Amino acid sequence: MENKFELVGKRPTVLTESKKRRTLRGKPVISVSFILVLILACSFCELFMPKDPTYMDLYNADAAPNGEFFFGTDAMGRDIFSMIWYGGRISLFIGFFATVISVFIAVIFGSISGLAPKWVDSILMRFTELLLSIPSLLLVILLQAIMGKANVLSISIILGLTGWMSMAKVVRSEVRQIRESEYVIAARCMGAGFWRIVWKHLAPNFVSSIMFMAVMNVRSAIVAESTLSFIGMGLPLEIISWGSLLSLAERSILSGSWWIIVIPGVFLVLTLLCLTNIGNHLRKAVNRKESNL
Amino acid sequence: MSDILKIENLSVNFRSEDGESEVVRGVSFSLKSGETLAIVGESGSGKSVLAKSIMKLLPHNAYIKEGEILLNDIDITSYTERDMQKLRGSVLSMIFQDPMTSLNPTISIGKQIAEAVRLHSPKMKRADVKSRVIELMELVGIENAEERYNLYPHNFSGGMRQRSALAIAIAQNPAILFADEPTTSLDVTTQLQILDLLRDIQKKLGMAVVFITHDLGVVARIADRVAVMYSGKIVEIGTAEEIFYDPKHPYTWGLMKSLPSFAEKGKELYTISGFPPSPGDLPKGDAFAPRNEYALRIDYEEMPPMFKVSDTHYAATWLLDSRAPKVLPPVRRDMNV
Amino acid sequence: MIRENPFVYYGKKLFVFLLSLFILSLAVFFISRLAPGDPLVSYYGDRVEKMSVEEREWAENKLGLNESLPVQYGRWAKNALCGDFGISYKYKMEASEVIGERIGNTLVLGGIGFLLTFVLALGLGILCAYYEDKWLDKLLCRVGTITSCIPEFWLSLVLILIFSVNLNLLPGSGAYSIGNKDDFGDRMLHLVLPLAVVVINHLWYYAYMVRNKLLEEVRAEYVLLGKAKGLSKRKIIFRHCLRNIMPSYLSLMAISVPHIMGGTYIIETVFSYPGIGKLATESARYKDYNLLMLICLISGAVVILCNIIAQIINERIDPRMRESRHIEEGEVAENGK
Amino acid sequence: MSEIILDVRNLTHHFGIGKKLSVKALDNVSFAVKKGEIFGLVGESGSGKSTVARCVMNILKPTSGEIFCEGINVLNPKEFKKNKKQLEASRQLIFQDSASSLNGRMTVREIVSEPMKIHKVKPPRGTFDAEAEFQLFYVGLDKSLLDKYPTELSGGMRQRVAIARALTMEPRLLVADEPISSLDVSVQAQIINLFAHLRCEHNCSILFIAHDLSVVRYLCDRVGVMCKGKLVELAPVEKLFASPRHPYTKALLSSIPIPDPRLERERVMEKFDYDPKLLSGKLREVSEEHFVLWGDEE
Repeated sequence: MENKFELVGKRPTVLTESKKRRTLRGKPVISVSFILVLILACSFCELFMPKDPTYMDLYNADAAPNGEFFFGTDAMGRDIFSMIWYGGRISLFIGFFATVISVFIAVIFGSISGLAPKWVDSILMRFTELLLSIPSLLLVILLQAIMGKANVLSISIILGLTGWMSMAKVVRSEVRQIRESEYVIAARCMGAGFWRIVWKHLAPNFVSSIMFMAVMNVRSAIVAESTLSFIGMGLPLEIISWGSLLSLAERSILSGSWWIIVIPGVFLVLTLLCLTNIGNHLRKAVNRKESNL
Repeated sequence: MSDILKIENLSVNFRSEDGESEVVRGVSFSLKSGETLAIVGESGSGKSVLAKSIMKLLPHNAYIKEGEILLNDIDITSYTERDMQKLRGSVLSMIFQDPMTSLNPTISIGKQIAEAVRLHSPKMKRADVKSRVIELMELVGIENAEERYNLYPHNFSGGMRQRSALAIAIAQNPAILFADEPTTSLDVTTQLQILDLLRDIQKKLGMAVVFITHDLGVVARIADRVAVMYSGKIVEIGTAEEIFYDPKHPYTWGLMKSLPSFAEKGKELYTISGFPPSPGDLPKGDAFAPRNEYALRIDYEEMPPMFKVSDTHYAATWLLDSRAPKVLPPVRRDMNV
Repeated sequence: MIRENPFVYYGKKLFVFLLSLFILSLAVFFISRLAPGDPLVSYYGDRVEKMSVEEREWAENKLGLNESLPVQYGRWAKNALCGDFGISYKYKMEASEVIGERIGNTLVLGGIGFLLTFVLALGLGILCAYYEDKWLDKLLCRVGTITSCIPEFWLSLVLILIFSVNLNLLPGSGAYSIGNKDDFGDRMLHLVLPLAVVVINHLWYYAYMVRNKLLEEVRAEYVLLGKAKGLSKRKIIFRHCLRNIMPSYLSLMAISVPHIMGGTYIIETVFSYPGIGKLATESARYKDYNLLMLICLISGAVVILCNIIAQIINERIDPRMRESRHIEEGEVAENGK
Repeated sequence: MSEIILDVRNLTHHFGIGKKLSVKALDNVSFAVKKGEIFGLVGESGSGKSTVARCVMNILKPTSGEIFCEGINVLNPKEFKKNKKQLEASRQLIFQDSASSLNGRMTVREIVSEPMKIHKVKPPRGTFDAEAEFQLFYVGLDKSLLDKYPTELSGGMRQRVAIARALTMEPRLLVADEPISSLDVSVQAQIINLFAHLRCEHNCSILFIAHDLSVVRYLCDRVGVMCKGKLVELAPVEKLFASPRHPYTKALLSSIPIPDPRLERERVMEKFDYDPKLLSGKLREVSEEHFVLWGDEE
């Protein structure tokens, strides 16, 4: 038997691999799958739509949900089930396209503001704050009124043009923060050029906060489109989107056709909810520290 | 002197997504009234958690797994938050590392001290409270206390803030003060002033101090007794003289030897190789063994118990077992100064 | 730095306010006029299409639309300074009168909604922060997230459908029943649903903000010191944390006035509530220039005013922001020891 | 006298706060670092020692003064531009907080090989990977760390990665801004040894900025003591510790805690009153290579 009390000295520590397993726990699985299914269904709606969503079947106007019209028909006899998928396409498209425009403007504007000397920065920031303090819907309505009759593209552009401000502020503060961080100073000392710093250091570090803002932007663009169309300042009735679909709802209140209000609305709210969930998940966990209370 | 605080086999665990981690493991010690116990250890050794677990200031993901906390022979381990509120401030008190963040930035210093004064004697008159606050401020060495009553923490320098925090902590004449690295973020000259102030106040009020630090120089100045912690365990405890002049644990040896103040210029500094283990993934046996030059085979298999060296001096190393080979302590005390 | 003379300080703010209004009026004036569309339509309706060239000229001349834009602006500005904002083409009466009739309604709806939202949000936020990660907090967060995802127009529709059409409990449109213009109770009844929408729509956004700010605050170290001196959880939240977030909450309140205002415009449309929200969309659509200008100016004035108030709150109320002369003094005194 | 690698002359820097006020962060600081020596710069927080480092590295532009790095005036824009590439390779900076000086989204491999990629240097050991591996080995880290991210490492490991990154360019001057003050005692010792090693084997000069005097005493050859933006005393380390002249240095030295209870408890701290008089005047040589800031009237 070996001596238990033999002097054996130290042993090199072997770094154990961290045991973190990638799990889906805590990730917004349901939300992501809902959005994916919705996108797929909307893109390929022709494959399963029972009716032509634009066809006005006046004999069956205002029909309650039944075997033929799963979600009923609206006041003009259009099949709501088909319209939801068909219109979802436009709503989602506007949401995403407006966001692309916003992100584009926000990243450029924010980066310029973040990298520019102090006085330029403060002028640019005052400007965004000014825009930000105008109720965005009012701004959209104004622009829309000025641009005249709306179509999908014009509405996306308007929403894109009015939705970039808060994102630009985030980009700007991220850029400032990263720019003054020690690892960027270190890279500059090493002689890294401007583009290398942007590409290797700035971009990877602010992508996560942009993602959160972008998802939230999709959400608010969808809301804005539906609200605009609803009050009659957005898409006209013949271009089917969730908003224009709902714009008939006011009339249906009187006739008691609840399905025209509730069914498209539920889809809208579910979509927004899923987007919010995804967004919240993307947001950096700020409160990781434990409470002192 | 009697023990006013006795800790028996205290263990504190933290829950996290990756599982449990044992941050304090079976710690026992006692504290006599009026004495200063220094707890020394590296970051992550659990020294700060130990103090917070006695104060019951642990975050929600931490819990006392086992053990007893006896305050004046009364078991307070299972005390509720409400019971603890009565003890905190009046019997147990604490100051923290960063005086910048440990004071509320939007309330004036005077009011923050007054709040502590009024807390346990709510019927005190306004004027009395104020005079008591000013008395306290003068006690901790804030000059022109009356003028400074209405200043905010950001008007103060680091040393002054720590003095204010100390005034809050001693407002109720607590029996025990926990000082969690109170001088670490201060400059050396200020550090010394605060240490001396702490010692003066301790003498005046007769309170016991548990001083948590990683700086052996500070320990030498302030401590009556020293406990050395490693990976959540007290590996050696004894009077300051015993720890500094006759350390028994290889980790204490390592700490002493790696101090540049003891090193000879030009010679390589002694180092403890490797890094401390993470509390969620402790090795079997003695947690220090993999970094220990003097590790015995048994160290890798069994955790060493506390061996008694003298009535006051205990160390947790198998080297003190009668079967172990005799090792000469590598710390030579004649090297310094 | 020494604090500015209050007269200079507020004078500067007033100047900024007036300057912003001027720029705003310029911008709205030129943008609206450069946009395509025929303002005569709103005055003469469909008759415009049948007008001859001479008739058109005469009409434009009468409304002052034939002159160059700077001249038109100059005239408008001169009249506006005397309190004459021109006539509304659509309603064929003084624009200020058209607005005067309706602004009261908007103020009642927006004002009560605003106050309710912020009071409730504060309460809800505190509740959530107090019970962080307990079931109540989790429940409120879930419900809150859902409510914040419901577009206000759809919420209005659903509420009308339920309470007005199906249950027939509350009126679903207008500000009062016909013939009951001066009946206070009737007006209140008409307010219930629109108010509910205003509050439900904005509540969670602000409550969540309060919750997060409080949670951040609760993680500050001074909370530990507060606990260590014996404060209860409630006292720490109300006396310390809440106090620290109040300045930012107040300034947030000020900045959000326009957003709540923007929301009421939609709600007014759905509930056919006679406020200026409906007017705004109409006037923009029909190029009712004078009315549009006035609405934009009023909204803009509110926006700018709120921003300035927010700035003042930030600069003056929070002691951390207030410039202090004492830093140097404190530093010197400390170092002089 | 041996060759001088870094020569700082009359460096003055003012930080503006507000429109009218400005604070003298550095006031007429001059010193020189010789080839192959470790020059310590000590002082309390706010003494301006980090500002010196940042000026030397061209991160901050000082209000006035000159800095010569291997004979190149780095504050002269023309000269700096001409020698930029060379300077960037031969001067390297090590920060206090390695957590923030390493990009959290790069692996150790990328971090260590970044300087070589920037300067398009052909790695001396063949590939970038081999070079990174070698540098890690040199600073005492295992190559298994190559694919880890900085957040997965402990403070001591990160600081070594930062040093390894600096070493890839084989610098002749290393500016270390409080490189060990955020580390634990046992890890501190490892890094101190590493610095001593660098000097011996690479003949690297080090500007070592610290507030811990016992470390400076062990590691450095010459020391400059800074107080409120002024260099108050400059001497070889033994001389400074044996016979400090300036009252501030005396106070500072007397406040180092000694890890020995019997000595430490008896020790009384020297008082130093901030007297503007004591912080004015010129550096004068009191004995060989020992300079003290001395008021004019004395």
